[in-house]
Amino acid sequence: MKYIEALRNTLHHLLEEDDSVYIIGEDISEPYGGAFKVTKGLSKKFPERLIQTPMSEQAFTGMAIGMALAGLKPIVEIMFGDFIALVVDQLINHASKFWDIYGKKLHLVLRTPSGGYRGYGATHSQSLERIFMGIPGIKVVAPNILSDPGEVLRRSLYLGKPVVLIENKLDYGREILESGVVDEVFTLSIYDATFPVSKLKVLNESSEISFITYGGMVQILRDVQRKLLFEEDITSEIIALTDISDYDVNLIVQLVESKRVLVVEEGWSHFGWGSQVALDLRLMANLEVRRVGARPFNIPAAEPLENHVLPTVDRIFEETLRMLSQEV
Amino acid sequence: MKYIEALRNTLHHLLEEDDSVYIIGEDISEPYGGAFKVTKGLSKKFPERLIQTPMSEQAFTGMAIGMALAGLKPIVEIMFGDFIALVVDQLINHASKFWDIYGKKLHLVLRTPSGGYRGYGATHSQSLERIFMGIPGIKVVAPNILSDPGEVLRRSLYLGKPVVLIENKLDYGREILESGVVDEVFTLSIYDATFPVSKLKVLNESSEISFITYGGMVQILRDVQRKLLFEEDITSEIIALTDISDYDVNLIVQLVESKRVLVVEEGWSHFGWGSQVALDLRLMANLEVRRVGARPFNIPAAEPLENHVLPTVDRIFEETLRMLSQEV
Amino acid sequence: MDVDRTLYIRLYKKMFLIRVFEAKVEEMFRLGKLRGTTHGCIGQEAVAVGVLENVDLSRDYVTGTHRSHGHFLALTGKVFELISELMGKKTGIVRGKGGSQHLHYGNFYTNGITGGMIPVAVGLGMAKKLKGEEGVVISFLGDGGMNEGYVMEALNLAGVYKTPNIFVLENNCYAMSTITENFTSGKFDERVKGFGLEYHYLKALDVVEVYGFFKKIYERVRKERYPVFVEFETYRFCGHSKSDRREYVVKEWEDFWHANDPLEKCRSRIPAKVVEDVEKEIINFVEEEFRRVLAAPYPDPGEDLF
Amino acid sequence: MDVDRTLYIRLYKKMFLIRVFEAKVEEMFRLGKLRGTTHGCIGQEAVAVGVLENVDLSRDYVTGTHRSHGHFLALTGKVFELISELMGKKTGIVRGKGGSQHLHYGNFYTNGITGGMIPVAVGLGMAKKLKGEEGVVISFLGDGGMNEGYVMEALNLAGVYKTPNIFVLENNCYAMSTITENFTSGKFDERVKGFGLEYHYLKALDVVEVYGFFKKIYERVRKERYPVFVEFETYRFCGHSKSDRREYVVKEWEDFWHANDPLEKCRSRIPAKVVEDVEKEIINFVEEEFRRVLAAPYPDPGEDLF
Ligand SMILES: Cc1ncc(C[n+]2csc(CCOP(=O)(O)OP(=O)(O)O)c2C)c(N)n1
Ligand SMILES: Cc1ncc(C[n+]2csc(CCOP(=O)(O)OP(=O)(O)O)c2C)c(N)n1
Ligand SMILES: [Mg+2]
Ligand SMILES: [Mg+2]
Repeated sequence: MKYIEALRNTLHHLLEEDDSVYIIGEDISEPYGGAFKVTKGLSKKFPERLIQTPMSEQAFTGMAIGMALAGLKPIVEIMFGDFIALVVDQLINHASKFWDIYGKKLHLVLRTPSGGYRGYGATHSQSLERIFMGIPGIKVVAPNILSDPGEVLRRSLYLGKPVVLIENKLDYGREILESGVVDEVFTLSIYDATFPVSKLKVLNESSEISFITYGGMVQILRDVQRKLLFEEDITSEIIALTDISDYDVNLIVQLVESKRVLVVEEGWSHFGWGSQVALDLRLMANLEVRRVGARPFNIPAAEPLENHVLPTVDRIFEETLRMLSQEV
Repeated sequence: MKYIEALRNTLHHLLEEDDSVYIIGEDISEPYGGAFKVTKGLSKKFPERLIQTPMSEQAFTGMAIGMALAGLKPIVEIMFGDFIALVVDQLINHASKFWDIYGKKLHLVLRTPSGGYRGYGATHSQSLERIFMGIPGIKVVAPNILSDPGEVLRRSLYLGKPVVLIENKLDYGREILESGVVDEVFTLSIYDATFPVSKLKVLNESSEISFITYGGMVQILRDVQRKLLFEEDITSEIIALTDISDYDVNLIVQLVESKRVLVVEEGWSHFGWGSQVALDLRLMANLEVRRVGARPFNIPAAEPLENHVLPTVDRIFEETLRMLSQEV
Repeated sequence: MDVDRTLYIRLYKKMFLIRVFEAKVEEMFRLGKLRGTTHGCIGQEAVAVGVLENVDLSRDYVTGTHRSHGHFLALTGKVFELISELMGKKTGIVRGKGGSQHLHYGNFYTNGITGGMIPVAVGLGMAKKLKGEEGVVISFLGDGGMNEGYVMEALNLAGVYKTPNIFVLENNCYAMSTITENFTSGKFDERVKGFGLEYHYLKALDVVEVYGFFKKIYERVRKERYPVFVEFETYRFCGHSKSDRREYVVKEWEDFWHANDPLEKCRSRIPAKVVEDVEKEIINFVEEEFRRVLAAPYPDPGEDLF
Repeated sequence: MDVDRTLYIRLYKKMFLIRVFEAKVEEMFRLGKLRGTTHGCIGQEAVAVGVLENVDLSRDYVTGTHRSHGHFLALTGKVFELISELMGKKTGIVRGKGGSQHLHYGNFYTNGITGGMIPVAVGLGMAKKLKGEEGVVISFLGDGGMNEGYVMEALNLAGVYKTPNIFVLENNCYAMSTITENFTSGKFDERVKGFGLEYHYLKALDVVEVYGFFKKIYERVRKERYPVFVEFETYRFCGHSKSDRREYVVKEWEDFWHANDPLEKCRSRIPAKVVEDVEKEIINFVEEEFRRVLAAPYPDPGEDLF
């Protein structure tokens, strides 16, 4: 099944099973079904459960918070991940406060497609989810193709705390992998924590390097993984988190087989997601850690520039070889 | 001289010296002179250079960006640091883009008082500057009482790139220390990088532990420093950065005398400023690093709770003793 | 006693309670017995009391602002719980975690971002509408808050979705030290109509008039379920917050409102003896509650953080 | 040839250039020769051309939107530089870094956040005012963008500070697939007046009428220096973006605008022979420029990132 279908099916089921679920956002109803078509078809079956909005990200996010306070379960779609910049106040200064200062359970998910590699340019390609990481009362999650994105969405909605759910534009069209043997030489295991953690490694081999990542980077790392194996005979493992702001460090440490870890994210490295992850791994397990992320420039539209700024297969591949060439 | 006076004097000089400097914000003019009185008196002398605004943080920040695009040098005051949540889009999706995608030099500073310990509660006590750290095209700076805050402001305005300047509410009333011998037993040195780095250590002694910090935490660390020295005979050094988002790791590593470093910040630790700093120090110099920051709760108003969530002298003191009791 | 007089007495008690409470808070700050900050509503009591006398918190929602002691007291009369909250005591309505600006009690919510609750309030109204529940949402906001973009977006949403929201603008002329009309282009009534909302206006001089005026609006919205906007002209006699010396005030407005203090107006409708008894009782009550709070326990990080 | 005819020809050339350009961009997308996304303005050319014919980029500022190819071409005619930008070539106006939505050329700026440039434009106007410089700021925005809070805040600021800003609303009925009037409570004219701004309206059927109408406004603002808001009713014949199949359109509006295509109207005022020559020339020119761009170099990370 495709990633987008998994999300859409889950939205469908949630609407069907639970009367208090609503979907809110711009252009989500028929005939458009959302800029990336995630909600396509849903308004036909549930016309009064999809609340299409004017372009007012701040207020409709606030509206969703109010609905959640009143016991409903709104799922907000922010059309592009870049536009979460507009809802920072409503999430950080409102929703997150109600959650602990007022002790209110909020069933609220804000979904948004993040990331680049499509030539959309500086305001439509960013990975701004970092803004919400580590903010008490907000969880940031990100599905990927190594487990069911729908399940991540479902658990987010029933968590009882505001969740920012980061989807990836390029993942929408990708197939989700099933656990077990993949492509004959790899094996996928899914560890069922509150939010799943997946590991894709070479069948019956221990891994020389571990990649820790989330979201759309998984696909790029799969290419790196093959290239390493087929061109250099190097075994690697991809450990993909879905709870990216409150992951269980112990679980990750247990899953890491190698002494070398490369933390890979699409966002800017400096003060990025990987800063915390790398520090955790370094302090908890004294692993050899390196990082790859976007270079410190706004994301250009032109292909050669975009591919220079964002992490690529080649850059990760080379960084891996460099790590492996060094003593531990 | 007091911290607030240094800022106010510099604003005064900047207005006097440079016709293109403007100050923009809520209640900044006479008779109020700003919620924290930083601009007190200025509108009397420069009535047309202070642009008081309605409560419209997004639009007046955008207005300042436009003024900067047109070659002026606006200094925006956001009344409380918590409200920078409202200007994330204008800074990240506008100002920062003009800076590198359009290659425009922008002389633009956004000043805001950050931090807690005053019982103001969850929406008036946060340290949200983390939002802008590591965003290309934006610099985050924070003065402290170990060097001239006015100089930090001045350099920010002439940098040519949007700067978020984090002031500290409690620092306003504090005296700035002069370099040289302090209180007979300490010595303060100021390293004049693009933005100054200060080091306050025990006179003629090497340091057993180094604190790396910024902003208002300096004062708390001074108390810790004395307590360590006078109660436990332990020498320590406070290294206070003012460029907190693009600091020079090499300089810091050079300045650190001990093998143990405690990175101290007022904001939440998880995915905080210290995550990157600690990682840098760990990877660059393999120093023993620990961190203290706010605990993961929204900041409560009640004193015992606020003091539990925010870092205190006692908590840092104890963390220091714990570190020193461990082998390196 | 006629109905009218009973009403005046009932409302006077509430207004007087709020005023005594706020004055006591100011005193406590002066004495250094309160941390944090606070925004008093001395002068504006007629709005809080007149409006909220209509409300039924068991089915309605109320959202407040940074200046909501009066709203809370008008709704609940719970002096002990409020002062506990301001003093950071465990007996506060949110265990001292919120302080003056972050109150929550049942269906009543406030927050410290000016106007930030207006989008949230539209969501509460939306929930009422979607669930087909009775009840409406009453939301206070200030003249300064009217210029915040998210407030304007929210007014549009309420109009688009026809939610049962009543927006109550307490136009007290100032936003901190800013004379709002000097920083507002156009007029609020035209703006509100530009959002397709029904607009009402009243100068809040007489609490019983406020009560009656609002009652009609309230009943209509309860029944017909569409958003309405009500602007009250009012005035704050105290500083914006504890440290404000009120150097920016406009003399003409000061004079007018001091000559027309809604508390005095209400008082004048009640027999002197009754006033005397009522006031004494309330003053004693507030003093007593403050004393009780002093003895109340502080919250404990182990138990009360979450 | 009379003045009028010269004008029609001049404006027709620009409109036709824009239409041919946008059609070519659509074709390139279909052929897979363009990355990214794009927002065409086919149908709306009369606004861009009529408005910007008045502008002098050496002293005025212009801010655009996500849909600004037409604005740029009307201002500069630089086809090679624009298509270079869309194709991510080094010869693009910002070296391919911006792409379709992030254009900058001299005093012309666009960005991808709908309405996000309106606050910035007020700042440009403020700078004009503070420096005592000549020139005004012309800013385009869409009907959808009108419901963004920061846009409304900015309209208020322009009114408060009396900046020389002209806001040009291109009301093309839709925001992506959303029929804006169904998601807007109240009317734009009332809203704008609620911000104390002078409001003007024109249905943009005839480019020369747009030109003349705007010329008067423009001259007044140049001289009297206060903010003005102009709403043009217009229509987009193409999809919102490359992937839009336009399933949401309202037939009545489609029919009206196709029967009243401003390009046709303008064309009808020009002798057939002239039209024929002009069109041929432009088509060839655009084809040629696209070909030149194909051969142009890509930017280099080492040199062109900053
Ligand atoms: C978003 C935001 N900006 C600024 C402030 C600081 N502040 C608190 S109250 C206030 C003035 C509010 O004026 P108004 O809305 O008229 O309410 P009033 O204080 O008169 O009741 C200001 C500027 C804030 N709390 N939130
Ligand atoms: C803040 C923001 N929200 C949403 C979008 C996505 N988006 C781009 S254009 C558009 C519709 C814009 O409609 P309108 O303002 O009427 O301009 P038009 O496209 O009709 O020219 C949307 C929703 C965006 N770019 N920015
Ligand atoms: Mg007010
Ligand atoms: Mg439109």
